[in-house]
Amino acid sequence: MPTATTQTNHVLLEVKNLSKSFRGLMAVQNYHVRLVEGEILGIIGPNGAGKSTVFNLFTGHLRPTDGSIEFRNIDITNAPPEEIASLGIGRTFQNIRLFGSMSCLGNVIAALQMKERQNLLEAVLNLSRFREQEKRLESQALALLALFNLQEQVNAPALSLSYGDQRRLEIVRALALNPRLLLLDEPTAGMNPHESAEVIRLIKRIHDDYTLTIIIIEHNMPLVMKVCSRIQVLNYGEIIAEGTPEKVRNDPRVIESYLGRAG
Amino acid sequence: MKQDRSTTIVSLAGIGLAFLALWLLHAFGGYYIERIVIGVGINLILVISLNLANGFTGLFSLGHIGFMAIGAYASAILTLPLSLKSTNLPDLPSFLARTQMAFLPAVLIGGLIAMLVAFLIGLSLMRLTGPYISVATMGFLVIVQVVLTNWDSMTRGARTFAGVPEYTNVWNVWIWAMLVLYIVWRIKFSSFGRKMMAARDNEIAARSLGINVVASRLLAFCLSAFFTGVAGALWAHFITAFSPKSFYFSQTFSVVTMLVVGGLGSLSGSVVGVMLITLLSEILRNAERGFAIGPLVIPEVYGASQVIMAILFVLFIVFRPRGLLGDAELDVRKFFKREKEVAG
Amino acid sequence: MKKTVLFLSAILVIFLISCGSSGGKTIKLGMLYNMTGSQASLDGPSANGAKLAAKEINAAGGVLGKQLELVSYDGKSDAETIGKAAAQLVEKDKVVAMFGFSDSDMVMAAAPIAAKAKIVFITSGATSPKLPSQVPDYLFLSCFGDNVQAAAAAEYSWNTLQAKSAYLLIDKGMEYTLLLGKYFKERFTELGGSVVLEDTYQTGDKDFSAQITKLKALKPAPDMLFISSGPDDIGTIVKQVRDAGITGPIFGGDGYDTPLLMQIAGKGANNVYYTTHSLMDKTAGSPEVQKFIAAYEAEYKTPPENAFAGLGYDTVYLLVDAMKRANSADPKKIREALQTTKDLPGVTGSITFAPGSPIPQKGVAIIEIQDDAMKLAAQVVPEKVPAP
Amino acid sequence: MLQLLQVHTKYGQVEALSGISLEVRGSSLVALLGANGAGKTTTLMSISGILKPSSGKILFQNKDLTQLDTRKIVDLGIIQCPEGRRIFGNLSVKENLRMGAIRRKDKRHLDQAFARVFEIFPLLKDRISQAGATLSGGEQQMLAMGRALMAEPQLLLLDEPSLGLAPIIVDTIFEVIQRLKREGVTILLVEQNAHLALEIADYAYVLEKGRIVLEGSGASLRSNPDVERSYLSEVPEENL
Amino acid sequence: MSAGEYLLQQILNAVSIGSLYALMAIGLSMVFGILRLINFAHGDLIMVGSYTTLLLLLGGTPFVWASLAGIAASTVAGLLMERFAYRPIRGAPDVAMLLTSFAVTIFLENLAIILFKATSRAFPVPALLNTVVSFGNLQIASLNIISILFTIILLFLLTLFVTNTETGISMRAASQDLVAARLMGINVNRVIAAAFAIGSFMAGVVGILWSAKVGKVDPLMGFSPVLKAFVASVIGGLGSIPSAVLGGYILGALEILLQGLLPANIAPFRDALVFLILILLLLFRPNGILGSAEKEKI
Repeated sequence: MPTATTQTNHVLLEVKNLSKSFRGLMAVQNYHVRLVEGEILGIIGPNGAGKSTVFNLFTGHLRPTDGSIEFRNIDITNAPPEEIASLGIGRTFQNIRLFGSMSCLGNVIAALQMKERQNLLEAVLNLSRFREQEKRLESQALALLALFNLQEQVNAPALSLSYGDQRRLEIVRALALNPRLLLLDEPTAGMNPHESAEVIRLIKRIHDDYTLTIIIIEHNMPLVMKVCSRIQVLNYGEIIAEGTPEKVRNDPRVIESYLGRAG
Repeated sequence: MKQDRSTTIVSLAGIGLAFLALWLLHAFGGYYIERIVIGVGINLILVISLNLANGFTGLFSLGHIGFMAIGAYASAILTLPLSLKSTNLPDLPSFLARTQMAFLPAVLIGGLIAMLVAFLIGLSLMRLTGPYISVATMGFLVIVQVVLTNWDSMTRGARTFAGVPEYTNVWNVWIWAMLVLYIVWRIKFSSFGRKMMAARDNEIAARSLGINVVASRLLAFCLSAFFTGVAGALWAHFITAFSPKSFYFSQTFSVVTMLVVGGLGSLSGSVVGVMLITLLSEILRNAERGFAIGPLVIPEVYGASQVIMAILFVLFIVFRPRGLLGDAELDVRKFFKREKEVAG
Repeated sequence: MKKTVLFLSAILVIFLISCGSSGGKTIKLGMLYNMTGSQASLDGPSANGAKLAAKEINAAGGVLGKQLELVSYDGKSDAETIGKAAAQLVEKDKVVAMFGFSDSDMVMAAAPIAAKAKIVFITSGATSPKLPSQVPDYLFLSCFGDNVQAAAAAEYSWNTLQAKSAYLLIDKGMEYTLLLGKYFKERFTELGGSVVLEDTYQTGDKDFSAQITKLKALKPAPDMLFISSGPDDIGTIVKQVRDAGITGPIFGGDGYDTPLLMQIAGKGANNVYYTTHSLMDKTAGSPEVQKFIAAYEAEYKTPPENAFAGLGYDTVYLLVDAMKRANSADPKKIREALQTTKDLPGVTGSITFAPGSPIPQKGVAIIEIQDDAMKLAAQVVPEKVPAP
Repeated sequence: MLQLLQVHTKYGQVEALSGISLEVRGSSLVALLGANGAGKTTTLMSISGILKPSSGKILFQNKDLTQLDTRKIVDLGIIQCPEGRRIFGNLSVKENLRMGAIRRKDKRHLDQAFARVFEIFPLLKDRISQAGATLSGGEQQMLAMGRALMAEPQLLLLDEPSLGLAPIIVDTIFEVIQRLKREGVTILLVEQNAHLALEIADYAYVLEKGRIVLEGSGASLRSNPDVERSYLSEVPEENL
Repeated sequence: MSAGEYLLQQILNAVSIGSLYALMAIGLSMVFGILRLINFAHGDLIMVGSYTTLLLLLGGTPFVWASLAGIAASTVAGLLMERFAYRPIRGAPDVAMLLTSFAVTIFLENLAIILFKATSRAFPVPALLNTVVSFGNLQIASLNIISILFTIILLFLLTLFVTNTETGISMRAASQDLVAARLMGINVNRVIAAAFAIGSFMAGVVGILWSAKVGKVDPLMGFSPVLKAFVASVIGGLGSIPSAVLGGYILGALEILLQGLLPANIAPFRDALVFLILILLLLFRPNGILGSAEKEKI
């Protein structure tokens, strides 16, 4: 696509004044972000700071109390999750959400197939177009799984995978949606340093290969610093600092409320 | 999941064998066996279509027998001989009073009406989950029951709807059964089935992939209602006389039991479940009339078959809470392979 | 996998063994009743009555020198099961005639199968006059049609009770109650009476307070209540009606013919009238009835639970009479003899089949409950019977 | 006091613990560290008898707990304050606390137990008749700990007490933990906040994928470069 | 009878039938709260209690003693049901549990048919329960007054029990979080058994009142009450006692008002309307009127 190169500086996501309260309690307050295509944004902050809530607002799983979200110049503030997904936002969840009884392959195909409409009659009659489609989906899924080193577990039910594999499978599934924006909620949680590094390397790679825009919620500070071009720090639902990793690292407010103990 | 030629051949061979068995039964089995075989075929359609709705989407409907009733009444009204219509259903709307349809279109229309009703109620019901969907669909069953009982001009109310032509036979039932089995099997291994099962396993994740959960449940529910309606129509032309109370809770329990014994989500499980329960209940039904083993005489105890079935069912759930097959499928190829190994 | 196959084949073997047929030197009659399920409370007493009759007949030497054998299956109130059972009776047990059921659904699930094998089916309790036309030649009733008893009730109400207005409560869940109510209304209004309110309930309802409150609000109060109900509900309804302070006459059909009515409603049963086959009373009934009640009590430790007991009893005698007159247990001859039954005495009245009619001509007994006792108020042959 | 010997536990179809052996000495504070899914909670649930180990032994004062029912384990003096607090939201604070003391036979001393809990967490006394669900996160954590203390346990199993709490409340909670330790309660602490945990722990184990990969005194682990890299550089994790 | 009196009479009717539904719904709801089991066989406990009472009455036992024994029999039956049918399958999928309760129903009903025959039997009611009290133009059967009184007393006692006794509080704790309850050392088996016992006790009481109202017993008598109780507890919101009570009275009112106010040609559709209202309610309040939105955490 010739436009792809010119689009690199286009605004992909524009969030203004986003707020969400649960029974009067402000979980997110005045959150804003303007994301340019190709960026990797990191969101950090202590527990209960509202990071996952921000993701849930982006993907329509929660309705904001106030504010607006625009994705590719389309207002998605109150859109349902399925519509937002079809516009090109893929995500993973903090507490892993796989299709437990389905195989790894099934999990990935379930996402891949969203781009290819199937016709019920063709499926029932098992026409060659349908068979080819299924074959194509399967080979694409296998390739993606192999990329994340899951080729051994292709036919195992998702529920039977180890914790780290489940996390990786969830990333593969989100990626299979072929999204423009990928939201990763603690992608390395529960992995040992070695595995975490591998996943981060893969994230960078898919970012480059697929020209993806990514937002990562992470606790692994060194890794966030390494991979993100920009970082937002959330505390009590509000952005307390924002900027390049260096800037954030040296922000006194961040040190006080968040990094203090680690530093 | 892989589709290759050998599967097709095995499936074809299986279907061929099934029909050969049917022919043998038909030729030598007599009327009693024939009735059992027809009954199994109809139950197979009911259980498989219930599986499509309940096993694939995880929404446990207790109201499917309502669709069966709709299919049965619709096709019965359409095929009733005109002479009987004028005496038994004098208040029919004139276009119906003048129609006497052939079997196949009537069955299809019966299924379609059931599907239409499913669509209308499904639009709202498919948003419910857990025990609430069971309650709501059970409510639907009660509503169907009440409407059939009181819509005198169409259904004769609570009175027996008799004189339905006896069109159903072993052949058309089993062609339908194989067809339904095949279609649902194809759905299970297509994008439609994956959407249903994804939404069943994790609704939130499914929505985050862009799966329209309500739509995919609705598809399952409507298709399932269609097949259930077809089964109802076949049943109507098998039994030939019925009333609204023929389609109520005891029917519901028996179909649901077959489904759960086989395993929710497993089509081969449904087949096994239907056969097993049918055989077992036939044996027990005959045994409860009393029998003698040598000097030991067991007197007739009516109700004993239900009592024993109930105990067996509880025991079964204790040992296999997910049914015989869970949601896995019997793999015919694997079976043959192992046999070969043993033989070799 | 292999275990499953083994298990299934083991079951199949047991199944095939259990299907083995038994032969014998008896005359076999197929008896089909619902011993379990929703219909069981109606059918159970009929089965008991029939078994009692068979026992008496066998004690007296049987029929045509052979013992009578009632081959019975439980219909389980399920049409599919009934169909299978009927097929078994035809194929495996090779019965010469069949009888049973108190409900037309159930009859229709079995009778066509009997007819196909050219065997008669007599229903002991389904009173729909339309029923026999569904299975021409092979389906007989051993009781009168609902149109007959409803007409008798209407005429008696109009002529003897001098009722000009009636309140109608109909169970919408049963063919019997629907037809009875319909025919009563037809005949009663034809005579000049008016139905001031028609209300309904569903079989199995237990609380009638809403209907009763509505009834009490009627001004002026109707001269009589016609409550078309089955034996399981009528006691409860009468009790609740009387509890609400309504004392007027209550009229109904042979569904009332059960001791439950007086047991449940107690004093409330006074001023209740109903049409039935004969006065089922241990002391006031006819000698046949008294004998029957005594025998039934001796056998089952309980008086006949409802009118169906007597009907089941008479049905067996009806078949035996036909066999005796035909001097054969051949199904075809039984059918022919059955059609010419004339003045056969029974506990539910004497049975005569008019040529071409499979519904017996029986007089209608009108029973009145006063002073905590039943008595025969009249024996009526209705002047005009609504068309079925 | 408590010994785990080669404990294997399955969680569903997955083996969550693949041979855990650890030891908790009397009156000490032992920390169990590790990432999400490493098997920390499974370890505690196995000790409490909610999950039954498929093999291995769990000994408490030389008594085998493996086949015991949870309530018998509570009777022996082991109580757990579970992850995510899991207080009874519809029950009042007082009722919640009563539930903690449900296995105590000597109901006469119940008042003393209440007094002790209110002394440790004075906030709870003000909320005594309020429903648990209406408390804030920090108060709920206090209630959960107070509830466990009502049993006057010999061994307290604490699962992620700092989870999702504001730093200032975390400080309070950890002060209480240290106080309990001083008062002689043996504590097995599961914590993601390795800094905090190692600061107060006498001994610690590091779990990874259902196995113990490291162990040592709090101080020695703190200076261990592996631990430093993979756990101390990490900040506490959120878990809704 | 004036319009006002007519309405008042209907309200009385609604309250008295609603009381019975409420008592039934409590039992269903308590068990559901802890086990997430919809116990269809709950209705058959009514049958067990009523038959026990009847048999004792026929044997000459005074009514009070016979009823107490009947209630005890229901309670024991409930406990046996829990021990032998539901405890072994604890943790099975919801559907399997629901079906097991169907199986228990089939078992009990057919056992009753085998033992007591399928035909109805009259239930002799003492005169005290069988009189009519008049207030002006209003008539109310003494039985209805007693039903309402019993319901109030039982609800009061139950409230005391669940708020003041250790078992009662444990029961509420267990219905909130079964694992946390176990961790505290709560004897979950005992708590579940207690929930069954209380529910079955209530069913036993309903059994006596119901049989007295209907005047007879039969093996299938439990089906219609359990269906009503089921609807009642869902209307209120499954799982809590106050919502079960509320649901019971709403259902009672709904039934009576529909039957009383609808024109005769629509009145037969009463049950359909009740269920239609139930379905509509579920759409707008998916967890019943009092049910809290049990929203899944994301």
